[in-house]
Amino acid sequence: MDDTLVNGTKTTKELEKVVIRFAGDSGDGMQLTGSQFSFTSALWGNDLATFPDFPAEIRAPQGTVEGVSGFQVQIGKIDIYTPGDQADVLVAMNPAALKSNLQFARKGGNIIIDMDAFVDRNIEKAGFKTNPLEDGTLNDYNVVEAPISSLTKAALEGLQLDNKSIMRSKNMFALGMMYWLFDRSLKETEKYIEDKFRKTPALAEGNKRALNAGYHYAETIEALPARYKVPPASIEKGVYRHVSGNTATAWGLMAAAEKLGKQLFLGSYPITPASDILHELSRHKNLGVITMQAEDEIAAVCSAIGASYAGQVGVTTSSGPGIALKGEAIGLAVMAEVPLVVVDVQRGGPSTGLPTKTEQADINIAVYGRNSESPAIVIAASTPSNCFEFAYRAVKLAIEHMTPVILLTDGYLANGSEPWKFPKLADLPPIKINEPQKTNGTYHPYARNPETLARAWAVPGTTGLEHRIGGLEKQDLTGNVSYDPQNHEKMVRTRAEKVARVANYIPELERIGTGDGKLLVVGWGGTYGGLLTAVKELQQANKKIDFVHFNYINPLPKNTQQIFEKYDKILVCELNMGQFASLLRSKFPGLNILSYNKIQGQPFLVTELKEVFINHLKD
Amino acid sequence: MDDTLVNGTKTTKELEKVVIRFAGDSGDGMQLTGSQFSFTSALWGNDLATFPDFPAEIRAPQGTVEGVSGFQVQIGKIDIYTPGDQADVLVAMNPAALKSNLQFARKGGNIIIDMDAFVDRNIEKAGFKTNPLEDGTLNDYNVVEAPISSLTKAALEGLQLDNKSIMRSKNMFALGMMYWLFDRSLKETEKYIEDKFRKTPALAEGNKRALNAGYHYAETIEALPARYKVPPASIEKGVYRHVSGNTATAWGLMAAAEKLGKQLFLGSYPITPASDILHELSRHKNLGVITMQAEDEIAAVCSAIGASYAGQVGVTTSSGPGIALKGEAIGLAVMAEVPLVVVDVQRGGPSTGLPTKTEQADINIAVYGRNSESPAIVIAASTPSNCFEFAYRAVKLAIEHMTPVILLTDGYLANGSEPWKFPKLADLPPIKINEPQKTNGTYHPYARNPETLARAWAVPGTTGLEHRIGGLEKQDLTGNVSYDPQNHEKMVRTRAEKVARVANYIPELERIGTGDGKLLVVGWGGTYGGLLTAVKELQQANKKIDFVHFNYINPLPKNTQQIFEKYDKILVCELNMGQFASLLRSKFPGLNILSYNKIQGQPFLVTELKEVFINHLKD
Amino acid sequence: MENTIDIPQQKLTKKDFESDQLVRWCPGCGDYSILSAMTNALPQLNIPRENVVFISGIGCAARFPYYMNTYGFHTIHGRGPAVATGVKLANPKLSVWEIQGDGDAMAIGGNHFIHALRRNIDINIILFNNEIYGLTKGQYSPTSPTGLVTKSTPYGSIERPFHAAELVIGAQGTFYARTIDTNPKLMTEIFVHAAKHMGTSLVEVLQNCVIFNDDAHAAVTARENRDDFQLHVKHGQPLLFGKENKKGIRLNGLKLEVVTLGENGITEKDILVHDAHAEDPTLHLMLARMAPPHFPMALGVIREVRAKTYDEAIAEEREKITKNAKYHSVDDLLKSGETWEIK
Amino acid sequence: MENTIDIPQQKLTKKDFESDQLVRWCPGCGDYSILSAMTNALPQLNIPRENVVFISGIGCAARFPYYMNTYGFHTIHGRGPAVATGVKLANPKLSVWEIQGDGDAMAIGGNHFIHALRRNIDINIILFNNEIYGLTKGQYSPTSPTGLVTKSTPYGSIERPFHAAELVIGAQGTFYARTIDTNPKLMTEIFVHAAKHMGTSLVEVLQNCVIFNDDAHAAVTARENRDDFQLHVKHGQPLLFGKENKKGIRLNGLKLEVVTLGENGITEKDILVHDAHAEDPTLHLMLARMAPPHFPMALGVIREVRAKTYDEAIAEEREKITKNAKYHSVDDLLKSGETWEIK
Ligand SMILES: Cc1ncc(C[n+]2csc(CCOP(=O)(O)OP(=O)(O)O)c2C)c(N)n1
Ligand SMILES: Cc1ncc(C[n+]2csc(CCOP(=O)(O)OP(=O)(O)O)c2C)c(N)n1
Ligand code: SF4
Ligand code: SF4
Ligand SMILES: [Mg+2]
Ligand SMILES: [Mg+2]
Repeated sequence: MDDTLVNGTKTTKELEKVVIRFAGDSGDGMQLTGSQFSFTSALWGNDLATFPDFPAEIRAPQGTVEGVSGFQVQIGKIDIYTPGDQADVLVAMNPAALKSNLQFARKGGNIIIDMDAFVDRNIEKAGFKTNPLEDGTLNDYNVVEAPISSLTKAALEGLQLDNKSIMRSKNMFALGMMYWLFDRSLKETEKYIEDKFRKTPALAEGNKRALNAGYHYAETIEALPARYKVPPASIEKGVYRHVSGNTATAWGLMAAAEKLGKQLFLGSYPITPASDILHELSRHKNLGVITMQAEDEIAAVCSAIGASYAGQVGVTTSSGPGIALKGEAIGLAVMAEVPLVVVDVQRGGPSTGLPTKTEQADINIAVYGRNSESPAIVIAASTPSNCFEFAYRAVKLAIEHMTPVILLTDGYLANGSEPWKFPKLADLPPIKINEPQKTNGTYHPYARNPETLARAWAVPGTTGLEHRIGGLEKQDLTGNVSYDPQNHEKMVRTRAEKVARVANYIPELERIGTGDGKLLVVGWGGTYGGLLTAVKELQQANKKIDFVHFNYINPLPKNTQQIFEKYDKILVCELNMGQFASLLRSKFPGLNILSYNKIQGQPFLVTELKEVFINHLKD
Repeated sequence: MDDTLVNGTKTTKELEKVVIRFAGDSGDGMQLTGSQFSFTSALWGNDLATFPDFPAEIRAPQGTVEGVSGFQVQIGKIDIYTPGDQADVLVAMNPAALKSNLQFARKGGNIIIDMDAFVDRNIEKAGFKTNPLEDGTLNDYNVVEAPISSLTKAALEGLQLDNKSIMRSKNMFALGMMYWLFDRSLKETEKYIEDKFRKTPALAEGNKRALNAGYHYAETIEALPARYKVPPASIEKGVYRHVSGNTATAWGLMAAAEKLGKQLFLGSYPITPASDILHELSRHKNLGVITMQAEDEIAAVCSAIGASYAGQVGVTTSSGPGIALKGEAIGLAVMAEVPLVVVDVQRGGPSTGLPTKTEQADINIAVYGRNSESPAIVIAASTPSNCFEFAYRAVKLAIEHMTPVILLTDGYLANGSEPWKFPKLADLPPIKINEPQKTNGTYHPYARNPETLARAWAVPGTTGLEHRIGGLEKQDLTGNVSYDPQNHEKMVRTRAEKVARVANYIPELERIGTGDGKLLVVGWGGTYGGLLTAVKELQQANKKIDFVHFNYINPLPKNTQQIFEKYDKILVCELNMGQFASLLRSKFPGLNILSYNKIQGQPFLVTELKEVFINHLKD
Repeated sequence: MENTIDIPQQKLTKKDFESDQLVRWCPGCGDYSILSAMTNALPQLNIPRENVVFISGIGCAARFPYYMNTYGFHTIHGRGPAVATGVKLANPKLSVWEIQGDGDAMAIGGNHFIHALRRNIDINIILFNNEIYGLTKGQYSPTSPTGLVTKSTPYGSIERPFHAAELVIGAQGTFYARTIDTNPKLMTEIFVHAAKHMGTSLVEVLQNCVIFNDDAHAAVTARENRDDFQLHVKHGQPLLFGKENKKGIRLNGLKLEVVTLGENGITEKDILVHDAHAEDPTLHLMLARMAPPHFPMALGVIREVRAKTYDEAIAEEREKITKNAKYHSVDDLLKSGETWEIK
Repeated sequence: MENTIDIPQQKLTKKDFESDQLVRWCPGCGDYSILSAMTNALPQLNIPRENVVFISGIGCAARFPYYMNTYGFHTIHGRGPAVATGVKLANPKLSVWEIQGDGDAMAIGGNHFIHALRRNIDINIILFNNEIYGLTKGQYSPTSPTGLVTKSTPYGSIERPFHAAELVIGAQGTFYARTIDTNPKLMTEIFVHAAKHMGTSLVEVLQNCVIFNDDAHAAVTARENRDDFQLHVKHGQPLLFGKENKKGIRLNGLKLEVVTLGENGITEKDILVHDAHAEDPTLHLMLARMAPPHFPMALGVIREVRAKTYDEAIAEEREKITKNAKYHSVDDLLKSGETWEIK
């Protein structure tokens, strides 16, 4: 909203989109504040996307930079694909929040601070040498110094609440201010407060009072430059809910199992940022879900293989270091040709790396990270909500093609959330099981579907299909152990071909753009929102730039070469050192495949991308 | 020797090279027979290369195909790079040995069998429907039916040996026959026998008698077509010994440690075909070697990392499935920047695959098999004896560049052996340790050598350099934990650059050929001998064909592009589905990089390669 | 309990459980008799063939599933217990057997081994303890005695071995039995017993590897040691052994001692009575620790305690949750919580 | 024994062992007092700082090395014992400390944990047992009690926990001590004791995670439970506890029981005397298994047995082999055996 939110007289201004960021101590309830603001905006009809920014430490000392928790949301009357580059409005509940979040505030934007928190001790704890409110640090911003703590205290007087509870309501005061600023109703949040504190009416009352006090305070004071209006977006009709990538992944897996009439078996070992999938699935054991928190990642994947072998939907979830441990077992599933879904919620690496930050650097391990010739299907979700679709598809591909599927998501998708027009189970594509058949009375466990080359799923408990499989090379058809050289070559090639043929069962690439541009921007996975926004904005500015985004990494969509060969420059943008670009180069020699990479544990900024693209369009 | 060993009158024929294969039951002592023949030939001055062909089962029932053990040797008056495609002379001690080894015999060649073993029961056990000596199976060969068992028995009469011991001497009878056939002295083997059976003179006598009996029998009978002479080769002067790839690897590691004045620490978990490195090193604990048979591959690599961290030479050895388990820990060494050598003796896969067979399919896992951006140096030995050199170099690179080095060998190199003019320690290149230095009194564990970018090796026990490292992203210089986005990008790029700069410290590619050919054959690792032989034979036939062989996989030699760009066709030959070709394509887009692959658990045959090359030269 | 086992249509025989694959262990290997005991035991269990699954890791022992005419999965080294756990949870009706060598179970697979025991999932683990790595041609294992010369310990092993029983019970195992490959009858009996135990049954078979560690168990198994060095324990029975059961085990403070009936006034009343069902494992550990030359080795079911199995707990939990659940399909779940409609 | 420890030039103090890094555990976390006990203990050991190494895996506990002004290596989850083993073997002069959380040690790291104990390598493992995964924000661990509600067990854990002591002793551990984060003096004492033990010392610290599993150990550690539910064991001392040491532990057959001095004619003579040095672990296991509400929990050194350490055995082996060796350099080795000269 560079051109819209300006300092000036107290009027109402209309905005296309706006980015708001809430920041405070871990205990300040910033995640809740952000979610409420988002939910209210969604009900109002905005499109939006959100992203939480958790501290790396569990609970760092209060008032320190390490303990700051943030939540960013972008709302718009236009389609919103990212939580936004920089905040137009930053709410900072204490000096530490200001210190660590100023980098995310747009110059010229608004910063609302809790003045009461800017006492010397806190300022020092946050690592400021001098008071930032006085030393010119904030010269480039419109700063609103609100005595949030003291006004909250005043508003809650007489409620018999202890000081801790009173201070915990500060966030509602700040939220109330934002509601006034963006002309939102308090109704939904009041309802939420009533629900949440049903058992402690004093707290319910206190929170509501704080909310209203904030609203009225904002209405009264002079400091707020203008009131903003972000009108409803034109959004497809339907019923919506918010969903984060991890929740969507969990639900997509459950949907696939239910569609199949099978149980979902999750074998997992906790790891950031994947653990929430385990947590979510653990809550739904009434829906045919079994979750086993295994002793380690190897047991996790092996138990999932066992469950698949025995006829249920076997899934394992992890992140980089855990994925590295699963390679040997995934290879077993490749050889034994049993379905298996491996979800890799990518995070910053290498090694333990930046566990709470996002990155896209696990293409290599997903595609190549097993001993010998061990092909796996690799797919990637690209928005928090389509994690549902790709989790569902991962199960579908694993079962229809009888082989492991690795689904890549990332910390950004996992924790980010957006409104989602959720589907009905009945509308999801069917999943077809390869049913075993006997030929002349004998069962051949390695007989194949002639089209997909998938073998059948003959599960223990089925009369008459008893057979033995394993990790040693298998004889064609019978599945017996075979050391025959020719058979080995045939089987290696068959397993490769089986995965290659998956290309016949996945959608082709969709090009966004006219096709006559000289620059093709290529992305994959979680960077979709940022790339799309940047490309669209340039397209609107009449730049010749096109865009394709990959959700299918191995095999690639069939029309890849055909689309690529039209362009002088193919610019692959990734949050890594160029892994997908390298893979594309190895598959399409002779094309001019360039890379734009960022390895900072952070998503791309739209502004950053636009600059890069404009430079590429120049020469 | 297609043109040389012919049936005919009993004269002496001179041969350039000849391939002999010994095959018998596991208990028949074929490995010993082969080694003795090889040793004697080496002393005589031949160049040679050998390869054992062990059964997959530990001890399959006697007389079955599964229990057959083989040993192949090629000897020549010219340079010999492989054990040969097909045997000119096959010695088959029983029907099972014939059954499983006939495929390795050249049509028109000689087959010497122990007639006594061809009784119905054995013929049936071997899986023959009818007697192969009678049913025409051997029509294309010159078959020598020798009553080896009974003649051995006769020769040993009166020696008070039990039947088992007598039958165990059969192999010496066969060896005696071969010594006559190739005009070799019995002296060395007699000496060997005396040494071996020093404590059981009757056995010594028995074995010598059998040896001589075989020699004289061959001299007498008519069946042997001719006597062959393979004159000494012109071999570089010096002292030689035989060495297998696994032994050479073990010794190379030891040599490096001794050169450094450090201990060699091996953390390993047994796995075929890598275990022999562990076995060999376990024997030399007097030379500063510590071997720890760990509880699993993860403990193996982690203990090696611990040893490296603490200032010794930390090494771990394994094969595919074990390498898959080590990825996470190798990533730790990448991040912590400690030296580490990982030896991967490649075998047939995927999964457990073909554990006793060779393959070259671990480039992918070596280069790409870790989560996130986790670069490692990858090198590959190319002959049994140069496993010594590359093991030594692996240690040198790991320590000089402070990062993990993965050394790829394979089952073929590991078990194959050849004469080796072994070096003196004094002549090996020095290994330079990065010594830690303090700057103004403080020690910066992540300060770097400006040329290599390697950090220093500050080992526990050193006063004043106490510091903490770990798998979380490190702050530049200090090595403290850092979540800073810019620092992360810098460190990821620095680790990549450090490995890339290794290219400045490795030899350039050597082209074999004139450079004006239109076809460049490219190989890497253990296929060197076969590729070189095939290319040389075609070059001698005036074909325009050149050859480069890679021992350095990551980074690639600096002159790769320069050599490659001269050719219309670059044909990468590998025992996998094209992993190195794919890597080269990703690095050198725009070149015409083709693949020739074989995935049969077997090395290339020279004849096979020549045919492929000729076809490529045609179009 | 949904863990009820179907009864086969017709009585199965030993033959029914033998697969068509050539058995490829070394001639004389102890594995043969274990295989035979298993094909003897299974028909006694009255479980249809299709409901029997053999899972294994890698090793000589781990080839076992190929030789059984049931479902079988030869997985990867050491991970059998984890795969078996997935199989059992996916289909609790199955009778799941997990075959491990000592290396497979206690070297690379140690973690899965102890965790299966801790969770008490209802599978049967048969541990072929030959105190050596067979398949990889003779390296020492975590159960090899100190001093053993092997390929990787040319000067003798310097490590202290695990004792399976102590590790099993230390990991909260509910069933531990010990048997020997030279006693087919005892093996068969114990396999049947193990199958009937609800929870993780751990059967240690002292198995002879003729090639790489011949006679490792001879102090117990050799014909001449049978009487004096084997004590066949039975729940509720006095701990007697020796020729004509003349010797017995007596408790002395916190120690066991070997006594002879009739000597020094000792009668059967002085002899300790085996209580396999005691929750407290003190006695079980004491018995399991007995070994030649000063004690006989205890064979038979040493510990057998009923505790809720992991699969039972999962079933119970599901039942309880389902009863109270507010939604019964993914469709319902998606609609639950905060939703809004754009019209 | 080359395992002699250098003595530092000057007496070191607590401060000398504190690094300059900001300690980042949650306010109130039990880890702080463990850290403080460690910086108290180390100066008492008279080891130069540069010879002290802290190794850890991943977890809240595993951040420990950053806070020690010694050498430190924060490795990967569960693998600390393996890395520490490599460190100790590479340089036996080092005093190696390995810090693990319960998940790190007994979930993912279970195998390395039991094998370090089995080998008896001379390192000191400090196990921070908070019965929860702290760093990953609150999932149950293998030591969490059945029923615990956590992020991954919203309906309560259905698993049976490991008991560290039983696993340690089942894995042939030679040293097991238990202490609590609320008793700095006892911790310091035990750390010093552990350091002096030759072999793998395992110290279990009952540690409180204020955020995800607050008061998990309150039945033992709470001020009001101190007297009745803590029994401080000491080798050679009677097992007395309670206010004024009026209560004690008596042996009854194979069971322990709590008795009160002076009641029913009970005197100190009836009370069991602790023998930490007994090879046979029966008593140690019985003591370690005691827990509220029926028993006090045993704190202190429960087992301490001298057995050859892995590092000692390696040194001895090397010495023996070197004495008999025919060659003393790689050059000699290459020349040994069958060689020939081409002239
Ligand atoms: C990951 C991995 N590491 C190592 C091996 C090699 N390996 C196969 S079986 C085995 C040990 C066999 O010993 P044990 O489990 O005791 O079984 P046994 O052969 O004695 O029956 C080893 C080390 C492997 N197959 N996979
Ligand atoms: C391979 C791998 N898997 C999982 C994780 C995630 N992880 C980090 S610490 C931890 C468990 C922490 O629990 P504990 O060891 O008890 O230590 P605490 O935090 O309680 O001190 C987990 C699951 C990881 N870092 N690496
Ligand atoms: S090597 Fe040993 S355990 Fe393996 S099959 Fe042979 S005798 Fe049996
Ligand atoms: S989460 Fe628990 S264990 Fe971790 S630092 Fe916080 S209080 Fe301590
Ligand atoms: Mg074994
Ligand atoms: Mg914990």
